[in-house]
Amino acid sequence: MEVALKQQKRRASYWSAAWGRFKKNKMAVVGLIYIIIIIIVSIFTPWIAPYPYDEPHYAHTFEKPSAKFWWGTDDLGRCMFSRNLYAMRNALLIGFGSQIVVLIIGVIIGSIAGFRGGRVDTILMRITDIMYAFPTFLFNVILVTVMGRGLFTILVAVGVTGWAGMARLVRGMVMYLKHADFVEAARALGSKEGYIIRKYILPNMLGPIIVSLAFGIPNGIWIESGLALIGMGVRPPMPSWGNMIGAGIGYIMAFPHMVIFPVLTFALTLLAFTYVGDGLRDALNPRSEV
Amino acid sequence: MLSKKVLIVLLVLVSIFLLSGIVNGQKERVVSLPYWDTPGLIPYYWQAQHILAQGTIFEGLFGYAPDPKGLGGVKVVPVIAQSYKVSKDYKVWTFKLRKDKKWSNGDPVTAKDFEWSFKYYASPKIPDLPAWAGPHQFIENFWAVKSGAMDLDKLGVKALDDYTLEIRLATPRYDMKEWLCVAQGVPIHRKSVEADPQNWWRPGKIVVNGPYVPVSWTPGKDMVLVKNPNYVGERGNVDRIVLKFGGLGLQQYQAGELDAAMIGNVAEYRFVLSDPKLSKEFHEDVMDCFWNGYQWSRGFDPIMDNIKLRQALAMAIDREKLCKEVLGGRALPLNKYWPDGNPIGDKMKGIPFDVKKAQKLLEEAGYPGGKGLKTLVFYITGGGDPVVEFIVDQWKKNLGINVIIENVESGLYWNSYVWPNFSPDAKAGFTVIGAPMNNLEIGALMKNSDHTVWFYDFPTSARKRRHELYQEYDAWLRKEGGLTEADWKTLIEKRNTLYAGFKRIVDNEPEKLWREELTRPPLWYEQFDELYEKWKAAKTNEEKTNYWRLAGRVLTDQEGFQLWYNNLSSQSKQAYRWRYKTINRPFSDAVKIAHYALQPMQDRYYMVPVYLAKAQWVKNPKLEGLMLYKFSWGPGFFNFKYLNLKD
Amino acid sequence: MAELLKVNNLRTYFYRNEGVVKAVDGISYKLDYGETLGIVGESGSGKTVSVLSLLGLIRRNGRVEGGEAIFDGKDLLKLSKEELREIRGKDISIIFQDPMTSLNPIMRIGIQIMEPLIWHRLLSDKDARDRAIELLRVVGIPEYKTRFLDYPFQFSGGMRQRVMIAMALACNPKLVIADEPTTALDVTIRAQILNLMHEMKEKLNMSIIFITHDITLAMNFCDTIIVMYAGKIVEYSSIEKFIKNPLHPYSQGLLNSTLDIEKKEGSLRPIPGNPPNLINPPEGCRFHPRCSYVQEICKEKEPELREIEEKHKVACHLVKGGNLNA
Amino acid sequence: MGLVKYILRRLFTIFVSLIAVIIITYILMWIAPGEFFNIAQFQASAGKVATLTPEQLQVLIKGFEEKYGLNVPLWKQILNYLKDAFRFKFGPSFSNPNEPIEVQIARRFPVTLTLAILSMTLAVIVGIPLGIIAALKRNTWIDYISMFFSMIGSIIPAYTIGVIMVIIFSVYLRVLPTSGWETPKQMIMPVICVALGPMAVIARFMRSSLLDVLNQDYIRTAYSKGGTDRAVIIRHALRNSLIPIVTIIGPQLAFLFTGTVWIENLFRVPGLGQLFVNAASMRDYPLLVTSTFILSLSVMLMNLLVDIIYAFLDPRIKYE
Amino acid sequence: MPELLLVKNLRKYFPRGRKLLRAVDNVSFSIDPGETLGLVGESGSGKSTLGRTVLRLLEPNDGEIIFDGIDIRRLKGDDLRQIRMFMQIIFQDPLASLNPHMTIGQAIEDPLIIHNIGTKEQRRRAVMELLDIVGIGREFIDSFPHEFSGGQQQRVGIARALALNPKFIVCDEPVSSLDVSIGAQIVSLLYELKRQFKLSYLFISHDLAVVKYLSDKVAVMYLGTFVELAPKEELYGNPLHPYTRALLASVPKMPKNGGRQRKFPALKGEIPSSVDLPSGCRFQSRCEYVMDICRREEPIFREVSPGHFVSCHLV
Repeated sequence: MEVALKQQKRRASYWSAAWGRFKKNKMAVVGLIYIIIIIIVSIFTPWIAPYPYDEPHYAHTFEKPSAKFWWGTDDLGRCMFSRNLYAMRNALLIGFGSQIVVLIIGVIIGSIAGFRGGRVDTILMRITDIMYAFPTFLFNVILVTVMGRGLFTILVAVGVTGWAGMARLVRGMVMYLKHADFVEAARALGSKEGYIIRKYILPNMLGPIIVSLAFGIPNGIWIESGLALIGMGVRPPMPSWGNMIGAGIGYIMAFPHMVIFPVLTFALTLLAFTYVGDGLRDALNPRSEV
Repeated sequence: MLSKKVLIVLLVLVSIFLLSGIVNGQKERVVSLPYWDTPGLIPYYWQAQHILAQGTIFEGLFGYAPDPKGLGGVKVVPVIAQSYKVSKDYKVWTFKLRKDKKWSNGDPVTAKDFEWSFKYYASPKIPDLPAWAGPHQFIENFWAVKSGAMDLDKLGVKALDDYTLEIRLATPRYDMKEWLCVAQGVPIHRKSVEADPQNWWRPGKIVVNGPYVPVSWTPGKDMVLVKNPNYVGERGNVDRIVLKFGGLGLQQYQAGELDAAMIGNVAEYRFVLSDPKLSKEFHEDVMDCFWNGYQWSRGFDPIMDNIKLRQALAMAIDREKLCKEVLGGRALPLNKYWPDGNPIGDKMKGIPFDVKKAQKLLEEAGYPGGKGLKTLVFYITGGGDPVVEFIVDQWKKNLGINVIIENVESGLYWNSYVWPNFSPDAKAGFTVIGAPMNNLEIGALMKNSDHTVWFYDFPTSARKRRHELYQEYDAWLRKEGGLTEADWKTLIEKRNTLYAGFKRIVDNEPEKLWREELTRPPLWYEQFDELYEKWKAAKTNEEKTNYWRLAGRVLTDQEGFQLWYNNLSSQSKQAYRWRYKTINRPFSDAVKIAHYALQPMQDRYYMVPVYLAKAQWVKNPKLEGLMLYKFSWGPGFFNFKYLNLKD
Repeated sequence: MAELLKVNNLRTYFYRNEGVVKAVDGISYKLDYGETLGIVGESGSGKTVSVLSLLGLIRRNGRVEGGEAIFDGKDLLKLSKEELREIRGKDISIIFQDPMTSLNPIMRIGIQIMEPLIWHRLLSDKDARDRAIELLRVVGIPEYKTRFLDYPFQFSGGMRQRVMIAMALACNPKLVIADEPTTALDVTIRAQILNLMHEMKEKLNMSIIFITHDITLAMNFCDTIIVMYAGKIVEYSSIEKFIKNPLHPYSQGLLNSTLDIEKKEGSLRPIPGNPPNLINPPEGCRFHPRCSYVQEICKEKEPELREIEEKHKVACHLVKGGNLNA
Repeated sequence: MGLVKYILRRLFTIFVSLIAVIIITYILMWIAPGEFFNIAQFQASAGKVATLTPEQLQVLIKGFEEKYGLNVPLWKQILNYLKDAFRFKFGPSFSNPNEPIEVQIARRFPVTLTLAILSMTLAVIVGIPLGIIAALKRNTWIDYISMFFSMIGSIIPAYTIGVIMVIIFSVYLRVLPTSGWETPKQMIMPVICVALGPMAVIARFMRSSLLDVLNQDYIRTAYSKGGTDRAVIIRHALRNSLIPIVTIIGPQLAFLFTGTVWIENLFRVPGLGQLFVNAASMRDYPLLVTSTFILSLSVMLMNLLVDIIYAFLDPRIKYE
Repeated sequence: MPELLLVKNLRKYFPRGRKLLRAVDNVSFSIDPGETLGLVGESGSGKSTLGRTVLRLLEPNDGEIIFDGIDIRRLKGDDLRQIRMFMQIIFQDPLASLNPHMTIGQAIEDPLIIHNIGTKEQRRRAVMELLDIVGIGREFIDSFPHEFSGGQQQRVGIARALALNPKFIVCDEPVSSLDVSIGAQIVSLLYELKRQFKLSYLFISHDLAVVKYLSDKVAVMYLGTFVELAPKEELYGNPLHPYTRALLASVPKMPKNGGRQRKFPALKGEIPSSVDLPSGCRFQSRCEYVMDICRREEPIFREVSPGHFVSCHLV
């Protein structure tokens, strides 16, 4: 129903309006709080974790949760709680890091295709199509093989295999924004292309890009766990959820705590990101207000 | 309507099936066992995994029978062979065959089957035969035949009559009986192979001479074996064996789907012990043919030349603690290549666990307290490895040395880091190594420890050069040239230098066996000269280039040999001489002197033993005759012909 | 003429996060058989909601808060969901504003026309098909037999609106609600559609509620006119009286704002200001902040819809004796 | 005809893309550390060549190189591979010299296809109603709970769920066999495990798609014509909201070809996933390139199929 | 007085597959300073494309555009940007024409920033003045467009267009998405501005009444070309082209004392696609007076009386 919009003196920017919509989604807010907490925890992990992630206690192997080891210990008697914290930190690094790579490649390719159009666009989009058809998992494996293992290379690999969606998104946005009325207006005012991009196109692309990134992060974490399961994850003794779950599942009959805690934290984190992604999508999509 | 009909038909079928069982009055005896997937059923492609081929679906002249006191828990017994004779120089073996053995289609098993099969394996038609794993490599002219240079007829295998087989060898072998137990020692059925060379091995089609016939094989899932009705000889009462690949072994056992299951980790071990029923069905045995430990990298970092460093590291590992706490009692500490209580192990000196001494050695090595040492890399595969993490932790704690663990995918790991002679990409560091006996041959008594002598124990610079020579040797195959005398000039000069070096080696080598080996005709320089002559007579350019290439290869090979010989440390040379002496002896004698070869190898600290694994399993109490496979590639069961299911 | 529909004090509110939107706030009117009633107003005045409320078609955060709507002897607002459904499409049908989005894009138009006939069990499948084809002919679709199987995207806007009309007429309804049926169309097409609707009305003798923002159109097309402002009726009159004497300041303002090709240059006198926010509507007369005749009473007291003369009601304090006394 | 022309054009694009995919894979394999084309590779497959002299080794290597076509320069290898690949002749793999790869794939393909189709069917049968219920009961606890559980099911690694299911249903309850792939009973657990991921995706997608459609004007039109909830939702809302579902089923099916590997190992299902992942981890390089080839091909064909189906379902699509 | 804008034989085509969409096909006209040309036509007739092409927001395929004596088709880069200070555009959808991330103050200030005019302080003052001119309270300077009603958004769009003191503004259906009372306010405002600032408009609309109110001359466009162009009074009083007549006839008029109109003389059929143009006269498929010659030959756009151009064989 159209209702005359009230004339408010309050300054309500696009972003604060979006935040207002986001706040209404309870699950998303809970997810966001969880993510903020784990990000803070991850930053301070070395100080928070009760033990170093690689410190074994051979007298305490496979211990059930206790006051000394809150989430029990693993096969080398290492503190599961500490290892989970480090795994979380690595997961976040890979999640965010891979999306930075996605952002860089996707935005560059997408905007070149969108702005240039014509043959450049056709070629770049053909490359993007090929990326789409490339079996992501195998491609990841090959890339990790080529570049070697380690946190950084894995996040690069995850990013390198995942930018196609971003490129398409950015291209579509650029194509649309290029001929949007307000950009035409800016052009009619005689602004330079650079100015238009900076002041008109970029701010308007931000919303959908943020949503895409929000869904990309859990995806990156998920891919890393898959790689870790076949032993292509980060270097041990550095823990990652993938290899903790992979190792723990073998011990499930006798020592279920070795799999329950990593699975729980893993699932909660992915859930949180997904809910936040949902919330952002609804908040940044003006159509959602029905 | 339709479904009702189908249902009725099904019901009828099922009841007929059930009734027939009752009417027959006997239940089929089925045993389900865990197994690992195989690359196929063709016996000659099987490397050390001769488990199925030998004794279960195929049989050779000799085979294994259970012997709790024997090495590997087995003894070698004649299977198709009835008796044998061997020439004095151990080069000509003549076997008399049993006359009652039959193929599964009823054809008799004859010496001709052996002759034809061995020639078939040796032919260039099978280019990727893992020849190192079988007895054929010792047969006269095998390599010439394999390369296509010589006719199949020249291979030293001959059926003198239907039940007599003569095998002539290129070099003396005292352990030919043992070698004939492996997968490549079995014959295959000529008629069916020739009828369908591509698919003869498929279940349902394959003709075998062992106690069981494969009736189905689904890679990734299972293989089903049924009794061979035409089999003559001793075997158990099991009618059908289902080998299941993968899955959760223990859970399958608990669900009653397997009659035995290997225990894979400490958690399962503790779980089984805590379970009143499972703990009664629990068994274990020590895998004494297999030591586990680590080896130094196969790269070219000179830091690895420092023996004191190697020694310090080897002495700084608390093996007791590892076995007790990390491996949870699923292994025994091991500080030498053979354990105590074994005729070889008893005579060997172990590597002590002595942190003080290790620290002192490290200081002497130039890295007091681990300072100044670059970061070493421990390559592993497949996620985490608690043993490696323990060792790395020990080095950190006891010596202050920082080692990072690098995880690589299994193919790269085994192919480029663990087994190849050299891997230029490998950084200074380690891989784990499980050094097995592949079978009961004499060389295997060394348990791969001889790699230390062959590849490592000469300076990095020489090692690098050796690697280059390998590549050069390879490159000669594709070199262009050799059409003019000028091309030969450098070769001839090189030949003469190498000849002088060779002369020196032969004159000074004290070990007679080794000298004999080196001077067995045709000698390398004779080959070279002959190639040169042939070149002169050659008509086409193609021929000329070919002779020139071959001559180049001969020289490169010799250069490589001399490089190696001249750079070996005296201890390694000593070990090598003892190795010669050992393998030039029958098995029983070899065991007595193997330690002379092994001790110096072990003292190079390149391949360091850490523990001896135990095999642990649960099994159906009614099942008997299960044989543990103790040779290469870890614990499993094999040789199913003795399986018995009690009622 | 007999009464077909009588709406009494209808109120429909929307519940939004910012507050309650009183989209329709106590409106009453009646409609006779064969009458064409025009409801005129600007966006947000509640003209569409006032009729969709009758059929229970308002969006999910809206609710009818009170009133009655007697249609053919039954109170629509008190009917059960099923009873109301029986009326929808059969007795009362709607032509929506945007023929682009109001037709199911992946369903053949013929089927869409058949649906009300089948849903109300009026005809068998086959008869319904014949009837649908006939309807397509009646609304002037060329090659109607083959186009029966076409999809909406294969039609132009005008043709789609014809399909919507055919659909609305399928069950010979007593009342057709046309919700801005020509707004999305070009002038020449608009004329075609208006002619068609007029023709259909003559032929089928149905009643029409014609919702529009175009007061000129309503004045030409309708028998009776309702002018709505901010959820309320400000003027309710037979068309003759309205043409002669539009009384409410808003009606006058609207007429003054409306450009006509016969209007002289400089004669445009737009209403100042903007329509109010319906969450917090102005006290008193809702139009008073924009009214050029505003007096104290207008700010305090809400005017009632009073009958000034026969068939002419106005809600304004300032109308006295058939004149606007400013 | 537009469609035929369109398909031909798409097939040509697929052809070109496949060539690109193969070249990229080959080059990446070539850059990768670890030597594939020389002695090391051979020694690797042979395990321990130590007892052989270099001359003897050479005999084996030469045969090996010839068998796998490694005795020519890289560009020629690629060319040869391409020539054979488009005739579906891939030669033997390193790990299984007995059988050409196409035979191995042909044997395993039906299994994976069955697993994929069964799982996808389950995912669709459960996911779509779940999404519909969630959409119709939006913002109620039914919505939250069904979405939460479907998401949890897709987030926890399927392998973990599989192991837990085996312990519960096979070891303790003894109602299902632990593994195997002959009887319907054996298929239950693997199919459920594989279906969980796509099910969640479908349910979520279905929910938002249906919500979107329910807000469309033509739904209001349908109600105004006197449609019952049932008629309107089934005839108008569902049909329209189901069409986009097709677009996600295609890629999901393609994903299942590799994504099932853990489940295949766990439940002893002899499918393609094992083969492909082994190829990657064992660096079985002919098999690896072929896996990439086959997977890319199936993704592209699947996408083409989806587009064609889409066109059948949605009359608005026209090919230009 | 020389023309402010002279357009000669302007063409703008868009590729559609292998065919061309002739959105603007051979259009010529002129606008004097302070004069307003109204442009009417149905959707799909090419009105908006013409408006944007005149400003070179779209690159024309052919023809000349002379603005103030300068051939703007020849201009490049900075020169083009400079001349855009003098020609502006107002859009149909006011919300879409404003950047959602800019406050209205920023939006109105933006042209001044782009052309680097004044200090921050001066610009602020200019914005305030512009707000006064278009009738928006100064207190709303920091509000965002989405907080406004359509009419106010359009006022912002107008203020932005006025910021650089242009001589010429293309008004692309500026009131068609607005409510009646608001639209009237905007029309009034445009009328006032025109008088106050001696502006020239190219006023595009499908609403004949609005066009009549604001324009000095009016052009009727059909399928990419002008079918008739005449001074306002002439065109409305004496329409010559059958299409113009039909358009005028189909508009409902305000009923005067009882004179209700319940039937509208409607043109038959619908506007054809600009991709597949009819042969001969473009209007022949819908014309009730169609003759043979109309199907064969395209009529010439010619001057039949001073200032009155029409393209019809019948005239």
